[in-house]
Amino acid sequence: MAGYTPHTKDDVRNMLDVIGVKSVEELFSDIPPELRPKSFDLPAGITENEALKAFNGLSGRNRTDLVSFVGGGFYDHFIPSAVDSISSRSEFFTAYTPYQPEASQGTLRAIMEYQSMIASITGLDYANASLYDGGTALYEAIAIAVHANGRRKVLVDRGVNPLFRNIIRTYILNIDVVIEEVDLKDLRSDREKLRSLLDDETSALVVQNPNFFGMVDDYEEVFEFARSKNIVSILVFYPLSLGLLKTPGEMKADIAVGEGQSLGLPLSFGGPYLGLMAVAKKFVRKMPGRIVGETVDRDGRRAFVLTLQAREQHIRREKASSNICSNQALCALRAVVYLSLIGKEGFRKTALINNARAEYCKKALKAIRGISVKEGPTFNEFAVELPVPAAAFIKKMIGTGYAAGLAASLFYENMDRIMIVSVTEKRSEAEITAFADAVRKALS
Amino acid sequence: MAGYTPHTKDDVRNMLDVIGVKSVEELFSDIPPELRPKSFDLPAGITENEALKAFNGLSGRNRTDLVSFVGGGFYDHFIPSAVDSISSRSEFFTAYTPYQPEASQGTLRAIMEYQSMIASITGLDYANASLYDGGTALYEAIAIAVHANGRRKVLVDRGVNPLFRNIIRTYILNIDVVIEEVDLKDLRSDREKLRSLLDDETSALVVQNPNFFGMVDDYEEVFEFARSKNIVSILVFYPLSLGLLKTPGEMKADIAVGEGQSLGLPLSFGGPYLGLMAVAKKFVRKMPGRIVGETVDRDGRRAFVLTLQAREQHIRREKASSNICSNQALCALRAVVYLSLIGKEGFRKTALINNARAEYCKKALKAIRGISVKEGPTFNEFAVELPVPAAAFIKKMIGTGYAAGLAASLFYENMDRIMIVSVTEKRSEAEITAFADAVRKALS
Amino acid sequence: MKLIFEKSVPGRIGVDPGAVPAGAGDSLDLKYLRAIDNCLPELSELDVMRHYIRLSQLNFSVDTHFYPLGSCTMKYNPKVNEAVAALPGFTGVHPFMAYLDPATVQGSLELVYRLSSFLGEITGMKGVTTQPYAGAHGELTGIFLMAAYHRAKGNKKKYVIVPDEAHGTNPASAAMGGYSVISIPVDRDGGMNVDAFREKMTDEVAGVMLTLPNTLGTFHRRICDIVQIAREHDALLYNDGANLNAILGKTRPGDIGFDIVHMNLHKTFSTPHGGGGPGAGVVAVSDKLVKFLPVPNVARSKDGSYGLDFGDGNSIGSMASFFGNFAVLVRAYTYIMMLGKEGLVDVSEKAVLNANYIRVKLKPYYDLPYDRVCMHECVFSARRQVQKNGIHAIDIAKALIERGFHPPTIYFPLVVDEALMIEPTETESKETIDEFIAAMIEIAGLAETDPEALRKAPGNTPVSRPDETRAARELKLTCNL
Amino acid sequence: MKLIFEKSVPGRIGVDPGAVPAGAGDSLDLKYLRAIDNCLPELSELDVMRHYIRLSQLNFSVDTHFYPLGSCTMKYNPKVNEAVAALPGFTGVHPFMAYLDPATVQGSLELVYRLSSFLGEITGMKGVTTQPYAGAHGELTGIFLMAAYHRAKGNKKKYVIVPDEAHGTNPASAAMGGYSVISIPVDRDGGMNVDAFREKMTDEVAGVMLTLPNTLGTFHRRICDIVQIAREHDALLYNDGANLNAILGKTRPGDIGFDIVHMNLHKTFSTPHGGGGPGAGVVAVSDKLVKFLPVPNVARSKDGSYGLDFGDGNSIGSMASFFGNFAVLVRAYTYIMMLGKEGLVDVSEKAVLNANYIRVKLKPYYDLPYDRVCMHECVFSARRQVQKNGIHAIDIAKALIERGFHPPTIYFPLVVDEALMIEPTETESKETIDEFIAAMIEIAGLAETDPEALRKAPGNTPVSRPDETRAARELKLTCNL
Ligand SMILES: Cc1ncc(COP(=O)(O)O)c(C=O)c1O
Ligand SMILES: Cc1ncc(COP(=O)(O)O)c(C=O)c1O
Repeated sequence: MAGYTPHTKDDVRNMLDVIGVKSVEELFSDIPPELRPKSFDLPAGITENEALKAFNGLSGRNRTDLVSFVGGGFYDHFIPSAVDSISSRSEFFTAYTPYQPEASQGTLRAIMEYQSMIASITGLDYANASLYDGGTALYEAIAIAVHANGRRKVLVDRGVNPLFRNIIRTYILNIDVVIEEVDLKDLRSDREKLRSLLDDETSALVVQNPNFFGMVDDYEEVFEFARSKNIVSILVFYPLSLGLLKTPGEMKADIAVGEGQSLGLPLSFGGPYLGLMAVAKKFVRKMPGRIVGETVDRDGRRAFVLTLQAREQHIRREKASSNICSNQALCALRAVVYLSLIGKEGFRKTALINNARAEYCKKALKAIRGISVKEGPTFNEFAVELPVPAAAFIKKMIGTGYAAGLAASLFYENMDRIMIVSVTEKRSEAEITAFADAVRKALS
Repeated sequence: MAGYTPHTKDDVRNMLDVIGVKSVEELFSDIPPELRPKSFDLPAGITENEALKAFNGLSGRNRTDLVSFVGGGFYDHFIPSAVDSISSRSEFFTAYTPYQPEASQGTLRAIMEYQSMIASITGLDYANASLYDGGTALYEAIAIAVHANGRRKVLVDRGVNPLFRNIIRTYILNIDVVIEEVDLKDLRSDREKLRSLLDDETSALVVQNPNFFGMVDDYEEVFEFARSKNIVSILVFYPLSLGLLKTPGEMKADIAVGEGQSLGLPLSFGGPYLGLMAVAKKFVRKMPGRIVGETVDRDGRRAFVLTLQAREQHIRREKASSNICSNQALCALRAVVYLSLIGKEGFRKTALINNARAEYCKKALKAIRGISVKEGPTFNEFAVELPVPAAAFIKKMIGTGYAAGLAASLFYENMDRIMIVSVTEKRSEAEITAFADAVRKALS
Repeated sequence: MKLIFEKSVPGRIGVDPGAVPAGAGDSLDLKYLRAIDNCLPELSELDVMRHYIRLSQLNFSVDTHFYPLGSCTMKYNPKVNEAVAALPGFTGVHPFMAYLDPATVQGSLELVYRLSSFLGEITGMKGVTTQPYAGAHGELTGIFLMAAYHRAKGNKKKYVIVPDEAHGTNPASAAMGGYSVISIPVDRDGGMNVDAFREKMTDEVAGVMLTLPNTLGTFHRRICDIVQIAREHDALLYNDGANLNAILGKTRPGDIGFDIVHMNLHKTFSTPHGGGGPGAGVVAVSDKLVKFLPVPNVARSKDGSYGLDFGDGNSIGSMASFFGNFAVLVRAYTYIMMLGKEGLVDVSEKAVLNANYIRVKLKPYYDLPYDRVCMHECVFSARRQVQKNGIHAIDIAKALIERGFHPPTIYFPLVVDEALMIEPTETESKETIDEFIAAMIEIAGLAETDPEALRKAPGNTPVSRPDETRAARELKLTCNL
Repeated sequence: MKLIFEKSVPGRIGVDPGAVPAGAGDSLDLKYLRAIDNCLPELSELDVMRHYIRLSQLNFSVDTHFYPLGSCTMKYNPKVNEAVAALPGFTGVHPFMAYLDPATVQGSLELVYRLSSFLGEITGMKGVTTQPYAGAHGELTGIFLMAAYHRAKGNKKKYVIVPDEAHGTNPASAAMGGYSVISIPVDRDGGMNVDAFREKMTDEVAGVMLTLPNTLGTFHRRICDIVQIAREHDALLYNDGANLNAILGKTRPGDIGFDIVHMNLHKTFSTPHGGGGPGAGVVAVSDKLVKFLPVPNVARSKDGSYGLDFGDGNSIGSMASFFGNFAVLVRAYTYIMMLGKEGLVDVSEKAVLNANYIRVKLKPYYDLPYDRVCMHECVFSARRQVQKNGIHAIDIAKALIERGFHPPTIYFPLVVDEALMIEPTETESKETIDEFIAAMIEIAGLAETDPEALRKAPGNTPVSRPDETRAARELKLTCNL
């Protein structure tokens, strides 16, 4: 058995003497016998040696050899090695939330830089220190809107990630908020319908760019129209795409939220990821979560602190703007390091390479008999229509070493033959060509 | 292309202006045209993304799935994860030799602790800060002896690792030192013969414990006899075995050298490893390599510095006791962290577990028809005689997922059917049982 | 020290993503493209490394400092956890593969499944969800489960009862879930006042949120009465299990009668807190709530393989995109596997031993508002120092920083004036604790003899007592770009 | 701060290796067992972590500080090197597998083979051995090769010529290889004096060891004459390639006429120095020496597979147990692959640019004994400060430490009085270099105005100016156990 308690027998005896009890068990005498565990059936401990062996085996039961074209809001992007080097520094990863600024300037400065970078890539005024993930961030954005204009209806485009829509649906079940989902037209936002539904009861409009099918759009006009009706515009964004695409700020979104996984976080079977939130100035005091601000210390030195804490649960309790406490700070650190490493130019280039690879793949798949690529501008992900049901086809392709894409039917009705293909900078042209060949073979 | 030069075009222009030259090329004008490279045919650079992919592929062409019983002086021991955490601290691994004590107390203190631990496990008085590996350390020990008593003959037991014997043979080729190797008897030291060869011309006696066939011995008497003839006794040791076995100090060896790989270093296809050296007091000023000593600073604070530098090449040049400059400091750091983590009791227990596993394996193999286990006390490695040539048998076993052992014929004549089997604490009893089954099958 | 933007030099490149293929971006109409360039910094890889390593050096952390931050259980995070979590088989897998072909991710699915079983057994519960990303998120999940239960039964419920020593996330979660919060004061023993509780309890109460042991470090001796009273009104019992570290193998929320419990894996199960997160707030529930758990969950089929279970339609829905903070789950699972049954019990015993040792040693020097055996933490008050010397909890905290100790949690729980909430955890040695005690005693002495020295603390840190009011007023939240 | 032994508590356990099987050790007679117990320390894993992390914080390093240590090429060590070197396929493989079944280690063998080819091309040589563990070890290998060559030809050779600016390892290696050393002074340009050289050259000279560019940072303009003269006496030309970083793609030792060159991969090829090592001192040789190279070497067979080559019997033998410091080779190979041809040329250009920039900027403030264009490093002298203000190179070094810079190499090369040998490397930005220059100028100013301040430096480090004489006299080399 491994143990991390350093107590020798002497230590225990000595400490019990000081406390004035005879046994450790005495310290638990507040727990009456009838409340003692009915069972506590756990295996015996193992050594680190045994553990490493066991986990090597267990992790080996996941397949990491597949060449992947699966995205759906979570992408297989390249992560510079330096990101791991920094985020694995003990001083970062074994610290707590920076409540004591004198003992936490490292974390506080990194978050300040993170907030600045998120603001810069989104083109919005402010960002917070992170939320749990893209989906929960979307709910928090809706909560801001509802709180701001007091209305109860939220219009959500069905191009928004269905997983995020699942989450917000769960969240509003017990509160007086209604979500109305708006169908897509040719896999893109149905502008007419959106406009027609934006009424005086609508609190917020939620769209995603690129949407779940990879379709790129410009929502500036729609957002302007929404603003004219005092509706809050919420844009769900894909951070890496903003090296190329029009920003939430440029579209004049009020709030932008997104899944930050693409900024230096491994896919890691679903987490930890990173909820991004940036807002226009007027919403800054309504933002949930930690926020770091600059100030000076008593000697006039520049200093950073957690600020606007009066919004938070530990001060406001049931009146807090959100219940969030722990967030995804280390993921935010990874993001800020990632963004610093690739930098201004690298951010732009990465987006361009993604786009180029996806277009290359589009072309290769287009050339295959029976496949049609869905029309529309895309960034690094696109939908194809297969001659066969997508779910079964994807399973078949796994046998050839490829995770070919996502079956739209997992989340959409009447889309049995639609497969969503994501192509990141990690896929080389050679891999894409080989993939297309494999697809061709699998279909013939 | 990846690059780590931070120079922008502006930087270059600006710096050239300051220097007062027109181009960078001008700075190379000392190199005449006729000395310019005839060729410089290297591939174009690649990105980190491409590199990681390529090296994943390349490293994948090594088999890591074999259950291994190969030792021969280099062992598959368990390494606590904390060893990596510490040795990968930038402040340790990107520092240079601690020439400036004010900027290097971390490294200096760690080496001081390392020297103490090596002295403690060997039972000798002093240790240096590391040498390259076990084999070169052995040569350095011989050089101390030759220097000390001015004699030229070195007696080397053939139980000493043949790789180490190769190295010392290479080293003495151009100097006036003769190595005489002494044959084994039943795979153990031939005491009679050793004694008979220890004459007044002999500078040093070199034996190894456990020897290359895993045989354990006690050389105290032989060393005493050597001392009576002013012969320097050198013991090659296996550090991990000293949790259990009689130490060089207890045997009254003058110098102990060994391969430190077993102390927290991965096998890593041959290096970096760690040359250990510990000596009796009288040889301390003759020890090669870096040595850290304690002193006080000008405010009376305890401080650590490189000491006895007057022995070293940067001061003594051609008269130095050795040419060594860079050593294996980071490996020594890993060793000291390893030893700190397993600690006094863990060191003993690890040795005991090794021994128990090897005995378990011995028994299992003994039970196989056609295999005979060579008689004699052993620690965690032992020799078996197979009914078939060992080299071919080992290759055959690889097909079944096992690296079954080392073929003695690689280094010894007339030992075609001898296989040396090493069993560390990493091998579970279940694995050993399965291994024995596989051996039985392979032989039947 | 400069911010990273202040080190940026136009044209400098860190990690180059490589050549951009000709024609990249051409397929997109200009109107879809960003017009204003991003303002990310431009630095070499070396300068980025140096920058963030230097930042790291400005932090206190468990690996470098004693960190007795009450309620946060800042125990040692074993390095083997990190080694396991970094295995490419765990980090490299897309979660959608569990939907597309579970056969390709059996390792991850098995881990989630087995961890869930362990946590169910540890808490004495029947069903588990790993979705919640943190403690507060677990609370919200619990509140949603509560609501689903009452909805299914047609109960009309409006309130959630929360004692006033509770963590702020408790009332905040209840409110976020649509309930009004009723606060109950603590009694003299530091537990929720049972009489006040009984008085407020009606059929409109959906549930009671209790921290056990609570934030005063005490195990409520009348917990059975509370359970009984709540049951009479079909109010569910929610256990904030952030303090589970005190009672592993000593009692189980399920056996006590709780219906819902959330665990902070980043506390009890040794996953690093990362300077603010990510955590994991796994929720376990009693029989009657299992069908409401979030989906998808991981199920084991008869042939021993693992797959997804989307429930029978009663589920509240999804709290997370996938299975929660998976890499955090990996660490917690590693920890439980290594410690095993006995190791976990040992954790609680030593955590409680350490806390009581501090309690007894410091009692002569600081006020102890609830003077009785404590569990994993002890809560002192600086009110003696305030009254006599004008020294506040914050001054004590800053003086500790000056001495190389992370301070305890201060000013929480709110029910204790000038609170100093000390949670040493079980991984600290007596020697470290003795050093901390000596520092606390020295500080108590200085409060008498040289209070000014404490008010000036810390004098050896990169900044000292930043002006928080100014930060909130000026609201400078981004660097100058 | 305590040493680890001073934190030890009997009975405490860090990483427990597990249960000892009954009967363990029983098979061994008592006389084979140790009687006196080891004195290893006893600490928890947390306390070991804290101890060594705190130690690490006492170090300067490239990742935290500018480190212009002359001759040591303390460039940035890219983190991708570490990621690649840590791949289990590389770390987990037993080197004897190359003997037992090369098919199981094709990845490692290919890497050694390809790296050797690259380094052969970079140096313009025909054969390569990766066995040497460090620069000095490479030198010794070279000396042994030299001896083998002369032995095979029946040459009777006794001497090796080494200019007096050479690194101490050069004469030490020659001596260790059985040769007597003839020293040659440098000329006014900082190169070996050709006339003196010609004078000492006889048929008994086995070889000449030249550093190129040399330790004064200069490229010998009469190198061709030297080669010519040596050739006339069948003396081999050895190139100490520790300074290869200055000339990548600008010239090649092989093209110049060298027969042997060693490279310090831990300098030119960005492998971290680890606080003293491990390095790698790969040796490359011209045609006529290939057959003498150490064995085994890695060979590629016609079918493209890799295996071991034990030579034709002419080999000098073995310098290492296996293939040298393999994990260091992995890093160097990664670096070369990533930079490629152009990237390597860029390395040298920027290294030389940075050094000349410092040279020109500091020239007004410090004596520059060899006042000409330099290569990768520039060597100043503090003699002006010594004469005028009694301030020595060591005082300047300590003042730099106080200001957060690792000092240059001091008192080497020996031919420069009070040497300050500054090698910025190519990975440092102009901003960092400007800060260093500003500090050097400030120090030169203080030497005039307040020399005492420099003599007191450093004032902000854990220790200041330890008593080295006392260390050597008292010889306390182990902790009190
Ligand atoms: C008692 C208690 N409950 C709940 C929480 C909230 O947990 P988290 O920060 O993981 O959301 C905390 C953490 O500070 C806590 O101490
Ligand atoms: C010029 C020169 N030659 C040789 C060496 C010796 O190299 P190593 O330390 O790797 O043995 C050095 C290293 O300091 C050096 O600078």
